[in-house]
Amino acid sequence: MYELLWLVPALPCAGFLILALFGDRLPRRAAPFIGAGSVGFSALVSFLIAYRFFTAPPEGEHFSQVLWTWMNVEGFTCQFSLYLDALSLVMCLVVTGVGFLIHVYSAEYMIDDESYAKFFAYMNLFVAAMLMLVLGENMVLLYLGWEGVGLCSFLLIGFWYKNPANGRAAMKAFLTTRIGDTFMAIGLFLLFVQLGTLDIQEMMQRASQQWAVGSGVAVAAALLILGGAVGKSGQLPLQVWLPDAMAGPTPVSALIHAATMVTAGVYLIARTHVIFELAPSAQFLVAVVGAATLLLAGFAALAQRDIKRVLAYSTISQIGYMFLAMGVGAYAAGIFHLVTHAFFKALLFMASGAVIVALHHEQDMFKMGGLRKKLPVVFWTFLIGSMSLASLPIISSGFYSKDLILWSAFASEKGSKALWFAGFAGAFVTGIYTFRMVIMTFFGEEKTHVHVKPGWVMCLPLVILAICSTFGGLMEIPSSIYHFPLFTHFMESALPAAPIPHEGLEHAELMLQVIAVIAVLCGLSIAVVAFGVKPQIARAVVATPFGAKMRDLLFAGWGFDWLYDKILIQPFLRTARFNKDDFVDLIWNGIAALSRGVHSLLSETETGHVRWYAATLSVGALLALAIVVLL
Amino acid sequence: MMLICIVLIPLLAGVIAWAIGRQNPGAARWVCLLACAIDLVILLTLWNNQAAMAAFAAGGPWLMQVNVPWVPALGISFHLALDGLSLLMLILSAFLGIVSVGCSWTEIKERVGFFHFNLMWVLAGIMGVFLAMDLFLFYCFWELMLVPMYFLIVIWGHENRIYAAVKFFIFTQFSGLLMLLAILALYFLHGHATGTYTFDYDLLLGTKLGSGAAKWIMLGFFAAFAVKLPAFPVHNWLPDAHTEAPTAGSVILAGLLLKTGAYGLMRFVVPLFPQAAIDFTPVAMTLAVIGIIYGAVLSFAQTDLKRLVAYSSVSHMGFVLLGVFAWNRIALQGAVMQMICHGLGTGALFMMVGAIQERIHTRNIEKMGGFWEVAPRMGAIAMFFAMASLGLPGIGNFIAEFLVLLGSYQANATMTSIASLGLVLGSIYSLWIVQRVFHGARENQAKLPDFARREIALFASLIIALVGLGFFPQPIFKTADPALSKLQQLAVAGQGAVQVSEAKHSGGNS
Amino acid sequence: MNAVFYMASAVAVLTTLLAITRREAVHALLYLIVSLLAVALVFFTLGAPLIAALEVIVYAGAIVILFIFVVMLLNLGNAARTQERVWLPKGAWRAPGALALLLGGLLLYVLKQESRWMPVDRVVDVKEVARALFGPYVLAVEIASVLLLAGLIGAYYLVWRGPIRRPGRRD
Amino acid sequence: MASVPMEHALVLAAVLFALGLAGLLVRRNIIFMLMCLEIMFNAAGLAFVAAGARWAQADGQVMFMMILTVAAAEVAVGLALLLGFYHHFKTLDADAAEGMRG
Repeated sequence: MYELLWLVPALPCAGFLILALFGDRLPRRAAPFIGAGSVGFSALVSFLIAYRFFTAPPEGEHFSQVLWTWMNVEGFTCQFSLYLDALSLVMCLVVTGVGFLIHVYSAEYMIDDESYAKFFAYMNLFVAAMLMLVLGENMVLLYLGWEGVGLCSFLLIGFWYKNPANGRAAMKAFLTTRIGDTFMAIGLFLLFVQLGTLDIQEMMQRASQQWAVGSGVAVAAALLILGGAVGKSGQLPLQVWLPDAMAGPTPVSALIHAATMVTAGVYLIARTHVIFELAPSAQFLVAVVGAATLLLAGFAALAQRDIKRVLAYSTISQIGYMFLAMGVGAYAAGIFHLVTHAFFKALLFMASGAVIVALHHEQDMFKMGGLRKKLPVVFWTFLIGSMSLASLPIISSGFYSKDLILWSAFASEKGSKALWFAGFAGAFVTGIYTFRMVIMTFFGEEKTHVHVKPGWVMCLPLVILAICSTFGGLMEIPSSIYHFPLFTHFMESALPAAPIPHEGLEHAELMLQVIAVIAVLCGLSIAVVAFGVKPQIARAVVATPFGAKMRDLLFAGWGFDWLYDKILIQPFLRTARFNKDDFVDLIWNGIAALSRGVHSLLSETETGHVRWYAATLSVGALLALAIVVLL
Repeated sequence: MMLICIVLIPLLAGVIAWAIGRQNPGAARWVCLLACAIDLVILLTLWNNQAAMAAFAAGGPWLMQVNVPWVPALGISFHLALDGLSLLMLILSAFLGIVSVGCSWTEIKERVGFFHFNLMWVLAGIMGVFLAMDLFLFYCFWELMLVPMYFLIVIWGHENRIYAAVKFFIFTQFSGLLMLLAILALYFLHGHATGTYTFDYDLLLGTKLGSGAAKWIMLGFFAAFAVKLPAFPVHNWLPDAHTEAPTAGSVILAGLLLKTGAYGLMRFVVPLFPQAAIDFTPVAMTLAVIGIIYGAVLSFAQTDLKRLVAYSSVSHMGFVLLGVFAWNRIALQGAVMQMICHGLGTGALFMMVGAIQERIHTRNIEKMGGFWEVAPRMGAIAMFFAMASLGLPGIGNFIAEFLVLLGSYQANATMTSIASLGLVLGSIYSLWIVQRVFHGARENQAKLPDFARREIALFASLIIALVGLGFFPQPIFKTADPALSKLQQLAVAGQGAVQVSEAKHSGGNS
Repeated sequence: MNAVFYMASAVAVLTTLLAITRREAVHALLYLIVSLLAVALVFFTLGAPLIAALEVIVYAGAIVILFIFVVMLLNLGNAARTQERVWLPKGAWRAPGALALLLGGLLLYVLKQESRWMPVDRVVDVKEVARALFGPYVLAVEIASVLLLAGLIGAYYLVWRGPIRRPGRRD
Repeated sequence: MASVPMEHALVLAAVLFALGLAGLLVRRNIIFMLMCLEIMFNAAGLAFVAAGARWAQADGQVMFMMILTVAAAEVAVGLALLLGFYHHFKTLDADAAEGMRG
C-alpha cells in the first residue's frame, strides 16, 4: 500500500499535464472530470494509505520512498524521495480531501469561464506542488513544492489577467513570498554548510547532536526558516500580500489562500521544530509574531467592506494562532487548528463564493443583506463555518482547536500570560468581525437581487465541509470536558508531545475555557447589537473623527502597504528608473568620446593640401636630422 | 579525427550555404540545419559511449583528442581535446545551432546564404573554443567567432546596429588582445624557465610563475573572459549587441558566446594560475554579486523587451562567475548547469522577443499588453521561460542557481547571502515580462498570430530540455564530474607547486 | 678648372632661384634649362663626363622638353598669369623660405662639422661606369627598366580618355 | 685636373635642394611643383656624384642614373596626372584637390 505513495502527487501532476497540453482540444465537459478526478483519486489513495497507517503503521511510524536520485555531486546528494509520517499524512489528507471538494465546487463555480481547462490545470498543478511540499523528504524537495505553490498562487491570483489590478496583486503575492523564500534558501545553505545534509530527518538528528540549545547557528537557522514561513503564511511583517490575493477566483482563495498553501509556513515550522527547540529565542519570536499578527489582522478584519477581504484577514489571524501554538511548543495543537481551519475556512470561502456568484460578482458586504431566505443552504453552511471561526463552544470544531492553543499558550513552559491574553483578545475580536460579516450578509434588508442560486455541485461540498467543521473537532476533546486526545496522540510519533501543564493548573483549564467562551459571546453580541439590531451605533462610532481615522487605518490593514511602498517599492523604482541607461555605459562611452575628440583634433591636420603634407614631411625630416646632428 | 569533423562540418556547411544561398535560400537553411543535426548526433553518440566515459572517469587524460604539429618551430600544435565539460558545451552548441537556424527561418529574408555562412562560422568558432587545447589555436578560434558575429549584427541587425556591432567588436577585440598578450607572456615565461617553447595547454599547466607575473597574466585572461561573460563593469556591450542583433544572433550570443567566457575561466584561469586566482577571488566574487544585483535592477528598468532580457543575462551570468570562483565541486557543477540552462532559457526568451517583434514590429514593452488573449500558447510559453529565468524549482535553472549558491555559501557566506537577493530581483523582472506583455488589457491592436507549428516545435524542445534538466540533472553532473575533478586537482596541484617553490625560494634566501 | 666649378655653381644657384620665382611657366623652364646645364658643367668638373652628358640629354633635353610640351598642351593664357599673381603674394614666401633656409642651413652645418677638404681629382670614365652598371648593378638596371615601363604604362593610362569601363565597380 | 673639394659640391647640392624645397612649398601651380621636384632630384643626384667622385668610384654615377630613371618615370607619371588633374578640376591649383581633408 505504501508503495503507492508516489501516486498521491503524481496523479494531480498527470492531470495538470493532460489539461495543459490538450486542454484546448478536449471537450469542455472533460476538464472538471480530469481536474477533480485526478485529485479525487489522489485523495482516495491518501485515505487508503491513512487507513493502512492507522491499522498497520510502518516501521518507526514513518515511511520513505526514493523515486530517483535527483542531484548527486561530490559533497551533496539529494534524492527525489517522499517521506510519510503522521504530520505529512495529516497534511496530505487535508490537501487532497479539501482540495477535492474545492475542485468539485469549482466545476460549477467556474463553468462560464472561457479558460475552464486552464483553471483546472493550474489547480491540479497546485495540488501536486503542495503535495510535494508536504511529502518531500529533504529541504530541496520541500523548496520545490514551496516555490511551486507560489507559482500556482501567482497564476491563479492573476487568473483573470485582463484586469491589470489582478496581475499586480499576483505579482505582489509572488514577490512578497519570494522575499521570505530567499531567507529560507539562505537558511538552507546555512543548514547544509553546518550539518552537511539537507535530508530533513537526518538534519534534525544532526542538529540536535551538534548544536547546543541557544547556540548562534541554531538561532540564525531558525530565524531564516521563520522568514520563509512568515512570507508564505502571511504573517507579520510579510502579511501584505494575502488580502490582495483575493483578486483570484473564490475557489482559489478557498484552496490556496485559506486551507493549504498559506498554512505551509506552519507545516515548515512543525517539520523543523527541532531547530526551533534549539533556538528558544527564535521560537519565542514565532510566538510573538503569531500573537501580534492575530491581533492586528483581527482588528483589520473589522473594517473591511469586501467579504473576501474579511475572510483573508481572518485567515491571517487564524494562522497567527497556529504560529502562536508553534511558538509555545504546542505543535500538535497548531496542526490541529490547521486542520479545522482548513475545513471551516474553505467552507466560508466557498459559501461566500456562492453569495458572490448569486449577486453577480458583488463582493461589497454593504451591498448585501437579507440573503438568509434566498440562499438557505449557503446561509446555514456559512453560519456553521462562522461559528467555527468564532469558536463557539462544543458545537464547532474551531472551539476545540483554538482552545487547545490558548491553553498551551497559557500553561506550557514556553507560554506566558501575555501570549494567552493576546489569543484571548483575538478570540473576542474574531467574534465581532465574524458575526458582523454574517449579519451584514444574510440579515437585514435585501440590497442586491439574487441572480442565480447555486446548484447541487456547489452545495454538496459546502454541506460536507459543514459537517466536517462541526464534528471535526471531536478528534481531540480537552480533558476538562472529556479526555480524548486522539489527534495529539496520533501526532506524537512525528511531533513532540504537548508541553506538560504546570502543576496546580488542573482547574484553570476549565476556567480559562469559560472566560474565552464569555469573550466570544460578548464579541458575538456586540456584533449583533452594533450591526444588526442598532446599526446606528456602528455608524456613530465611525462618525467621530477618531473613529473615522481608526476605520481608515484598519481598512488599509494598518498601513503596511503604504509603509512598504514608501521605504521599499518607491526607492527601488526610483533607483531603477534613475539608472535605466546604465551609468557604467557613461564611462565606456566617455572613453569613446575622448578618443573621438582626439581623433577630430588630429584630423584637423589632414588639410587635404598636398603642399601642407610636403611641408610637414620636411619639418619631420628637419626634426629627425636635428635630433641626429645636434644631440 | 572525429573532433576535427565536428568543427569542420559547420565550416563546410557555411561555405555551401553561401554558395547556394542566392539561388536557393531554402536549401541553405536545410544544409545548415542538417549540419547541426549531424554534429548533434555525433556528439550524442560520443556521450552515449559508456566505455570511453568510464575510462575518462577512471582518470584518462581526455575523452578523445587530436594533436598534430602545426607550426612546430614555435611550439604551436593543432591540439583538440574533449572532456566532459567540453562535451556538454558542444552538445549545447549543436542544439542551439539547430534552434538558431530554426528561429531565423522566416525572420531572415535578405542574403540568406551569407547569413547562414556567418551563423555556421560563429558556431564553428565557438565549438573550436570549447575544443582547443593549444593556446594559440584557442586564440584563433576565439577570434574566428568574433568576426562573423560582427557581420551578423551589422548586416541583419535592427535600427542601431552599427553602434552595437562596433561596441561589441571593440570590447571583445580589445580584451582578446589582452588575452593574447597574456598568452604570449605565459609562452615566453614558460619557455624561458623550461627551455621548451610551447602553446600546449597540457604542458603549460603547472608553469611556475612569480606571484606578480602570475597575477598579471591571470588578469589578462580574466579580462577577455570577463568581457565575454560578461561581468560587471564590462557588460555594456551586451545589452546593445543583444538588442540590435537578429534573433538567431541573440540566441547564439546569449546561449553560446557568453559561455565561452565562463568556460575559459574554468579551463584556463583557475587551473593555470591557481594561486593568483585564489588571491583574486574576493574581487571576482564581488564583481559577480554586483553583476547579479545590478543586472537584475537594470533589467527591470528597461522598456525595450530585448534589452530587458539582455540585462537579465548579466544577472544570470553573475551566478556563473560566482560559482567558478567559489571553486568547489557543488558550485562548479552549478555553474556548468547554469551555463546550459541559461543558454536554453535565455535563448528562448530572445526567440520570444524576436517572434513578437516579427509580428508587431516593435520591442517597446509599453506598446504591449494583453497578448494572452489572442496568443495563449505564446503566453504559456513565455510564462514558462519567465519562470525558468527566475529559477523556479523543477526547471534546470533552479538546480543551477541552487547549487551555485549552496557551493559558494561554503566559500563566502556574506557574498552568497547578498547574491541570493538576486532571486527576488530576478522574479521582479521575470514576472514583469509576463505581467506587462501578456496580462492586462490589450494595448497593441496589431495582428498577433499565435505560434505556428515550427515555433511550437522549437520552444517545445527547449521546454522539454529545461524540465528534463530540472528533474533529471544527474547525467549532466555525471558527465561534467570527471572533468571538473581534474580541473580541481590541477588547481590544487598548481597551487601546491607555487607554495613549494615559494617556500624553496624563501628557504634559499634565509 | 676650379674657377669653372665655382662659376657654374653660382650660375646654377642663381638660375634655380630665378626659375622657382617666375610667374610664367615657360620662363621658369628656360631658367631651369640653364640651371641644369650649369649643373652638367659641375658634373664635368667633378670628373663625371658621362653624367654630364646624361644631364644635358635627359634632364635638359627630355624632361624639361616634356614640361614645355605640357605647357603648350594646356594652352595657358593671360588668365594663368593673373592667376599666378593671386597665388603668389609676397608673404607666401616667408614660411616655406624659412623652412628651406633652416633645412639648407642644417645641411651646411653638417658639412661644416665633417669638413676635411677632400679634393676630387680623378676622372671616372664611361668604361668604369659601364663595368659597374652591367656588373654588380645589373639587377638595379633591370629594376630601373621595369620602373620606366611602369611609368610609361601609368602615364599612358592616366591620360587616355578612351572608353574604359572602370573595373571592380558594379552598376 | 683641378681639385674641387667634395664638400663644396655638396654645399651646392644642399643649396639647390633647399631652393627646390622652398619652391615646392610655395607654389600652388602644379607645373611649378613638378619643376621643383626635378630640382630636388637633381640636387640629390649631384650629392651622389660628388661623393662618388671623392672616392674615384663609379658607384655614385650609377646611383645618379638610377635617380635619373626615377625622375624620368616620375615626371612622366606626374605630368600625366597633371593633365588629368587639369581635365578634372579645370585648374592647376594643387589646393583644389582636398578630398583627403580629414
